[in-house]
Amino acid sequence: MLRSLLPALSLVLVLLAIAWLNPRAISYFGFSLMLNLAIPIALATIAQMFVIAGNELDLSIGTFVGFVGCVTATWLKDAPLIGVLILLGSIGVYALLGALIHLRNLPSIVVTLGMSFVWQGLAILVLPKPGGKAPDWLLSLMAFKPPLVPFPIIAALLIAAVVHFGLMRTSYGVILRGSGGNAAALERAGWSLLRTKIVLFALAGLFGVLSGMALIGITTSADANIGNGYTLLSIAGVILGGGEFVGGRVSPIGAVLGALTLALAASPLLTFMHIPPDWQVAANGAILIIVLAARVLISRRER
Amino acid sequence: TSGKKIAFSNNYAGNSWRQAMLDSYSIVTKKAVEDKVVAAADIFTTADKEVPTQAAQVQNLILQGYDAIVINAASPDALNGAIKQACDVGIVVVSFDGIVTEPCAYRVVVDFKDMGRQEIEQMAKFQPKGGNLLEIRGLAGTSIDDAIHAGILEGVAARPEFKIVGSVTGDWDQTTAQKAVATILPSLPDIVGVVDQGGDGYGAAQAFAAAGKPRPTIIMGNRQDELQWWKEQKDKDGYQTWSASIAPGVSSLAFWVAQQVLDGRTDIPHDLLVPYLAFTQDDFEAELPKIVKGGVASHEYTQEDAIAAIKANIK
Amino acid sequence: MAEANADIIRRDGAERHFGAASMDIIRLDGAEKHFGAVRALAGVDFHVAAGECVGLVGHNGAGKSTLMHMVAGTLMPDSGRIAVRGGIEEHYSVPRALELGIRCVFQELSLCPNLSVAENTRINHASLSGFGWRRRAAELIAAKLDEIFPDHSISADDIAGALSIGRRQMVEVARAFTVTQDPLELVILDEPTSSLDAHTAGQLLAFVRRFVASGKSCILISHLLGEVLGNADRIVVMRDGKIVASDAAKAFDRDRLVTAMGGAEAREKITAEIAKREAGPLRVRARPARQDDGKELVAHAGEIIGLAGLAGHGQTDLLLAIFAAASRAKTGIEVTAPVALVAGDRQSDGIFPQWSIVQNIGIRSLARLRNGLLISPQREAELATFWREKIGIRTPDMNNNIFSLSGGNQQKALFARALGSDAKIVLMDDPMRGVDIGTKLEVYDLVREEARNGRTFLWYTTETEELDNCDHIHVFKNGRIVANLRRDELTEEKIIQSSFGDAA
Amino acid sequence: MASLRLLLAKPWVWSFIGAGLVWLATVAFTGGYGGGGMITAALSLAVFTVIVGVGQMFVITLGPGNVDLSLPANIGLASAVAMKVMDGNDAMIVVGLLAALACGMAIGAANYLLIRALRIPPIIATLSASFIIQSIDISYGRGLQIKPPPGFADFTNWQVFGIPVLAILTVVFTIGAAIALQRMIYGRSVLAIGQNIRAAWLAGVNVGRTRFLTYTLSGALGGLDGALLAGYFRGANVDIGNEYLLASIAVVVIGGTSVAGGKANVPGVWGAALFLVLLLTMLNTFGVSAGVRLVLTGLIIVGVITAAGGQKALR
Ligand SMILES: Nc1ncnc2c1ncn2[C@@H]1O[C@H](COP(=O)(O)OP(=O)(O)OP(=O)(O)O)[C@@H](O)[C@H]1O
Ligand SMILES: Nc1ncnc2c1ncn2[C@@H]1O[C@H](COP(=O)(O)OP(=O)(O)OP(=O)(O)O)[C@@H](O)[C@H]1O
Ligand SMILES: [Mg+2]
Ligand SMILES: [Mg+2]
Repeated sequence: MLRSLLPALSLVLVLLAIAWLNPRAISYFGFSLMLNLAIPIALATIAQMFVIAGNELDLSIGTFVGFVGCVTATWLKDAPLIGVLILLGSIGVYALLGALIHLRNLPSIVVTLGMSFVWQGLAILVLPKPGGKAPDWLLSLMAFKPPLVPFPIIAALLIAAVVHFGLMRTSYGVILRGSGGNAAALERAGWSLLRTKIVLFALAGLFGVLSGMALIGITTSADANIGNGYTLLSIAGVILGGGEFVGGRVSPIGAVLGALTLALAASPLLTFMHIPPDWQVAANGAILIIVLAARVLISRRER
Repeated sequence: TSGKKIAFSNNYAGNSWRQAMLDSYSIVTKKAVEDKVVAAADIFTTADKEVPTQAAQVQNLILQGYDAIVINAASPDALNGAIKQACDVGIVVVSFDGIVTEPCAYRVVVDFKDMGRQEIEQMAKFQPKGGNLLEIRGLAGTSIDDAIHAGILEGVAARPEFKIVGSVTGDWDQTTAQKAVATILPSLPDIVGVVDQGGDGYGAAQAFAAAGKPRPTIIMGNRQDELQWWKEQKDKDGYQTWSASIAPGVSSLAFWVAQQVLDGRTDIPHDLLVPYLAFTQDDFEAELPKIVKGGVASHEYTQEDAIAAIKANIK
Repeated sequence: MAEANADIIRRDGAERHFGAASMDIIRLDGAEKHFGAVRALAGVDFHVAAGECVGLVGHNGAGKSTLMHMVAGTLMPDSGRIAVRGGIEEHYSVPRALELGIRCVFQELSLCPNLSVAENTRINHASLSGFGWRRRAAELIAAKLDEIFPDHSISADDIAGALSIGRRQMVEVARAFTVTQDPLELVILDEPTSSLDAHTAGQLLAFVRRFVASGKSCILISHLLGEVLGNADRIVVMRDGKIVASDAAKAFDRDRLVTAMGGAEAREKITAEIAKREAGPLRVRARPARQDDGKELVAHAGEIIGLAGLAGHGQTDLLLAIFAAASRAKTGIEVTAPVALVAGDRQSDGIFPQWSIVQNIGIRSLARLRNGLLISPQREAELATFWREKIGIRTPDMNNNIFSLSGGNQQKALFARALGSDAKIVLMDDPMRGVDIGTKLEVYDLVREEARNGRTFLWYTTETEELDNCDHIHVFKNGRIVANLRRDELTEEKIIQSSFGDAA
Repeated sequence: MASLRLLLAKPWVWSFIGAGLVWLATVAFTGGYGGGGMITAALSLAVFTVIVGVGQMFVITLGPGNVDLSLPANIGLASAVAMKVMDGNDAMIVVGLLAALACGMAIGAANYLLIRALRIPPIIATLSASFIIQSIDISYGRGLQIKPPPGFADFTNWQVFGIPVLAILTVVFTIGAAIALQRMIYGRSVLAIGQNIRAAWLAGVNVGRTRFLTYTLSGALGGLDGALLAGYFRGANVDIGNEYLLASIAVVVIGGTSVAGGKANVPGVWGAALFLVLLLTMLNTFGVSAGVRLVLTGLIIVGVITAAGGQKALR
């Protein structure tokens, strides 16, 4: 029981540290600033989570987000129809990859490793040098200032709730997770594993697209290398959120919390601590270790 | 400006150029703080050259209430969102090296395109007959790579005796560059010269030596090992070349620009052009002993230098 | 009362069977199946009539599970015909089988460990969807569990992976009997009681009788011949991929079954053959973590100690604790010699799925199989061949993957791993799951022989008759030892009494 | 014919086939020019990937979730340690190599400590560790390029009849690794743990020691690789190992090792490493732009793995 609360606990820990270091940050303005870049991370983490739910791993999500970003800042603004078609097509490519991986029984890690080059190459072809501009509607969406609760928090809640409902509560969500738990059992019950894999990958593609668009909505313009770091971040987020690499054990709420924790620990906390430049990178690692080690004390007691 | 706080947002610290840049910056700012010119000048470095990480960093600097942010940006455009947020709350933003295009920010720019053009001009001096060139590009998809490359193309267009027969991506990383050159060399015809983006010259020279190919004229990039190798070759057989790169000390100029703006100056143009640092056959040996072993040639700006540099830019 | 009732049904079923072939739920003609060089099925004719419980027995690797895979649509025969209710099925498949009301509880359990019991139920019912499916699924499975295993203590929200193997088996069986849209005509139970204790197994078999009495059909596979003899209407005996006997259950007795299966002569219960031995040096002294009185388990060299009681009452935990204590000191447990373990839950505790049978057997003895620094493949193969002969592992090639073995033969490989090692203490975690009767008797002999040679066995079992092999029997309840019986004091009643006794 | 089919069923054959095809395509493009030089270059460069690849392979074989992300940082730090200890002095080569090995082993052991004592998932533990190592490297090496002793530099470049000696030594080492994997208790333990850690424990495998040794081994190989890289690329630097983050994982998985653990493949690491270098050679030779080059690289990797296909589970 306590175990499922661990991701939330890590987040609270980081928030407490931030509040102590810089009380100013705990405000409407502070949260808006600290957390808005966590939204695309959370979306990418959710994308990765769908893939992990089916016992696969996506090493291409980072460059895919970058590719989507480049399309968003160019085609989607200049020729919205073509832009939408490209993005839908890229979700289709994800679905096809799922099918390919299932039909040829390929290791997803190699296929997505290859695809990570493809997406990055396409991103460079779409946007040979940094630039472009996000569509206005996207800019105003990401700059939205709702009353009382900052937009990033609302967005995070929304993402977590929607995905939790879809994957954890609906009847087909059970089938999707079951495909990671015991694929043979699912097949024996008459379900198509090809279909579950396609759906999981298509969902990953969809959330990858959302992540890229959200990112460009915040940064306002694109760069072919903009998403590269998201591959590792998203995997770390899923694991931090209590997910496991095999066995279909994932948690959408945990994944979103994990992504927020990573985003907060990597930047605001670090910036507020005033560490000598040489050791700032190390501090980044140390924070991660401390956050995770704190969890150990709890999970150990529970045993 | 003695009450003002200036932050420096940097996205990478792992090579000698960045280390020299940080050194120059901290030497100059430490003195400025001691002299009570500014109240604080803190340095923030992220690890990974990633845009989102640096964007988040800028946003957090806003939250900390700095008056100005000096930035070496991971992307010229993709940080604009965060930069705009900073400007909107009245923070002065000065970018250099990796500049930002957001109009509200100041840019201390080096004319990289001219640097590319000059590489071909200089090459023509050493290889008057012209011939085949190998180009080593920088990190794909960045503006600096794009500008230098464009300059080189212009130069070649102006001098048809040169022909680029091979182009590899070196990512501004000596290891990657050497590896890329090593893989392409076996299949290339004879090369008279190598044009690059600075810092890749030594790796290229090693790759030629390893493949047993004749040594071409390699444009250098102001690193100590490059100049050292140049000197060894020169001592051996009078080898000639040219060397250019942006000086890491530009970071200190950016700091002074921020300080001047905070001081209330309104006549400073948002785009300041500063020269890149180049060495020729005649003057590089004088510079060599001044560079720390394994480091890179630099030049720090004092407040007076900076004011002069600003003045030169006011038309 | 129940006995008389069953009689009528049985005759009824036989009549239908001999009367109208069209009443066959399913009929296979000339089914053949090859796995590489292995001929798992060599032209089998098999049918099940409505309202009939068919008992299927045969030695390990006889082809029972393979035949059931054909019936359930999960494997296609290489040749042969399948007919359902008289109609030939050209494209038989799992969805088709489900549509026709044919369900299967497979030998290797097929729950998704990451899902809850209710969610696992959902997987078998395409119609459990839409608003409120969760509640409906939970109610469905809870009702069926209540019906089959009245005192089950399983919640629909429990995560399957966290349940003990016995409970998982209960869930899986109950799930197979749940009904929504699709009809339910025939349920295949492939060794459904292998991980159940006698009490729970009895509940299940009673339910099967009620189920068949209501006109439905069932195929019951078990290596406990008593279960088959007592519950099936008709018994089919398989041997080496062929059906060698098929007759009304009444026509069989234990001896005839064993003979038909090709096993050893049926044996009398082991009697006082276990002579008084003087206790050797102390090997294990262990107190369960939850034990609050002074009771403890003590084992000397040459002793066979039985762990009894209902499944999941702390027997496995104590064995694991003893195993752990062998490599790292632990309070309350004293172990004085090397330990090996024979896993009962072979999927999660025993098998290395990527490896050959040889490698699976050798892993516990690597240090002894070395020539210098390197493991000698020759000695490894010798070890495996020795045990293949000794306990009869059925395979054309010991270098085949472990999964090419039938379930019971996989279990034999795990025995070989432990008995072939240098361990002086062998812990056995209900190790006979899925082992055929012939082999069992051989293994019993083997265990006693090894004990005579000074090995110590701690033997947890859910089959009461196996306890006859033990010198001392400890009965467990709620993680504690509640009774300590000598073999001559042992009776089924005493065990049941202690298992259900009110000692909290 | 039958033996050919048997050979094709081996997962590692495909990486060699891929490497061969890519080489043929390149040679066809240049009209046969430079084919031998390409192989020499490919062998010299593949060596570095193979060394870390073998370490990574053992780690990945430990089962899902096990991966060493600290290799790049480890390589960077070890390269600096080796070069500083050698200090340009040929007499100190062996000491420097030992220092690099020790440094790598310490990092590997620290990784395992984080994983075991603090129960941090390996992927996050090694990632966090790599941040810390990077900082240590920056403050220790100051981002400077420290040069190797000439003897060591020559050794890393030494060729006999166009075959790099380092490659020959590495082949010997990988044969050793293959034997350790299949025929030693350590290797068997790794394979057992990778298939089912609980079953391995219950079968008497010393789980803790095996995992400790594996992470330490991976660290040690990273350290050794750092020293060799610094020799070959004529200088230590922080970034020298960067590309091995992806490359070390790529050669393992392309080479046919199962990411689900328990199944490893040493020859495949060589095949995949040669394949990746020759792919780079081919695309550099074709002279395509960076974008197209990346797209082609990806498509070829996907194509080769699709042609190879996976294998079905037995039950
Ligand atoms: N997937 C497979 N690959 C290779 N051989 C197989 C496979 N499945 C079954 N076999 C072989 O087919 C034969 C019949 O196996 P099956 O599982 O049907 O036996 P069984 O009668 O169910 O035995 P048990 O009582 O041990 O469960 C065995 O010799 C087995 O080794
Ligand atoms: N009590 C236990 N129950 C189940 N699994 C266990 C238990 N103890 C250990 N394991 C398994 O073994 C793994 C490693 O445990 P541990 O390091 O204690 O093994 P070890 O081989 O005894 O190590 P050491 O070298 O420290 O003696 C655990 O992750 C776990 O999977
Ligand atoms: Mg069977
Ligand atoms: Mg039983």
